[in-house]
Amino acid sequence: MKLLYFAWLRERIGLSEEELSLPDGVITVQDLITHLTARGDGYASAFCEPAAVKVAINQDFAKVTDPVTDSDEVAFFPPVTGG
Amino acid sequence: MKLLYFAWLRERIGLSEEELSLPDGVITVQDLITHLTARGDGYASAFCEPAAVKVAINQDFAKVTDPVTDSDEVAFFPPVTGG
Amino acid sequence: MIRVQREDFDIAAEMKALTGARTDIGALVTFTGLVRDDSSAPGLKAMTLEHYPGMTEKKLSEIEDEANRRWDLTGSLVVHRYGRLEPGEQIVLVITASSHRGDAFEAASFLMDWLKTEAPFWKLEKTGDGETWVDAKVEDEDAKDRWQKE
Amino acid sequence: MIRVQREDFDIAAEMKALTGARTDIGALVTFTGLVRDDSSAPGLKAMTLEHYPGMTEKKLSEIEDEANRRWDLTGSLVVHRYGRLEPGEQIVLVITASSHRGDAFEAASFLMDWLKTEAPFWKLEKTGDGETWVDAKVEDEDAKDRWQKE
Repeated sequence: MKLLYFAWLRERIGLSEEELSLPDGVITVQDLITHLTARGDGYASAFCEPAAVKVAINQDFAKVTDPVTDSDEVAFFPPVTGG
Repeated sequence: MKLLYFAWLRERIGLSEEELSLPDGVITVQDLITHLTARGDGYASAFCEPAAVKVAINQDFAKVTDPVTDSDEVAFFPPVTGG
Repeated sequence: MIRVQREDFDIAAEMKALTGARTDIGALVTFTGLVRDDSSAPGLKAMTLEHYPGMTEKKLSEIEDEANRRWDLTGSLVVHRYGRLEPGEQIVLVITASSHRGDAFEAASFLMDWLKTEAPFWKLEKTGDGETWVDAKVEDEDAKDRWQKE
Repeated sequence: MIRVQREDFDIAAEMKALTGARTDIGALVTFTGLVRDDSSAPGLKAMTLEHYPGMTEKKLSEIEDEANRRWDLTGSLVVHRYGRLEPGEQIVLVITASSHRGDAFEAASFLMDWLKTEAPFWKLEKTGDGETWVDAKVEDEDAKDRWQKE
């Protein structure tokens, strides 16, 4: 799967995107967040406040309970502030 | 007083403006309309449909029951259609 | 600021004049009214806008003052043309500037609704069939009334 | 039509492109969002807009389609910039064209409200004190919600 990070999530993780093979036991977005959080301080800091993190799967807004697959593009970012 | 006519009232009366000395017995706009209507067919045709005629006294919208004086500028016109 | 003129207007130049070098404006809304060749007047050749010089400027100023009382604007402009206009030509321009978009949108909409029912302009349409004075629309009175209820 | 670009936009040229030689447009509304040096960020030096290429275009197109479903428009345009912008610079442009002013005003207002909460852009403000990511506003969610109730 392709992972994308924007704004301060990108800054805290130190990456704008990365490839990841769907880890064992990861079914939902929440599982993915738990997996990423365990990878290091940058990830932990990015995901420490769940309400402040939005997710999109294949460029559509999604919920943390939505399932993810190995072919998905999953993006994490703060609430949008354009316009 | 100064009388002004706009749009189809102007066309029916055949004048865009005229001076008039306040006639005896004319107190209100309605009195003035009655006086003008008696002056000829053009005026009668202009004022034949009271609901279609708006009036302004000294460039402010007025009612037919409002009083008029000899120093007033009184304008008659149809409902506005600008913008 | 309000202006009543025969000449066309340049929206970009008017926007620039209103904003200048200011950096406290977050939202600019413009409304432009155009001469429309609609189905109720097929083959519209031209439209002539008559107005009441003096009262027009007075009413437009009052309407603009009211908009500035009701909303927090950093600037506003109303330009209305008169005389002969052809289909596609610009008739009226309203610009509102504000820190916030809500104020700019509402004030512009209010200015147009009030102008439609309060500013002494009359439209004479010329088609292949002759000339007709445009009738006032009940919807325009209704559109104005919604600002009274608030 | 929607566009996401780094370059500035020319409102007059965009309006002209949208109307062309048409004579069935009675109302044109534009909204321009500008970089504002407001009191909550004194001494704003610049703002950097980050976005999610691909999803941005997708969401803007969906929002524009929705506006065209809800209102009777003869044309619409959304242009959103990204990259580094200074106070007073243009960020976003919405244009709506319609036979009637009500549709043009409502559609433009709707487009802005939805864009504010749905389009994946993030603002980084640079002041004398350093850089800060702008927080999303509750008012923007509320502004979007009012279109759901109808």
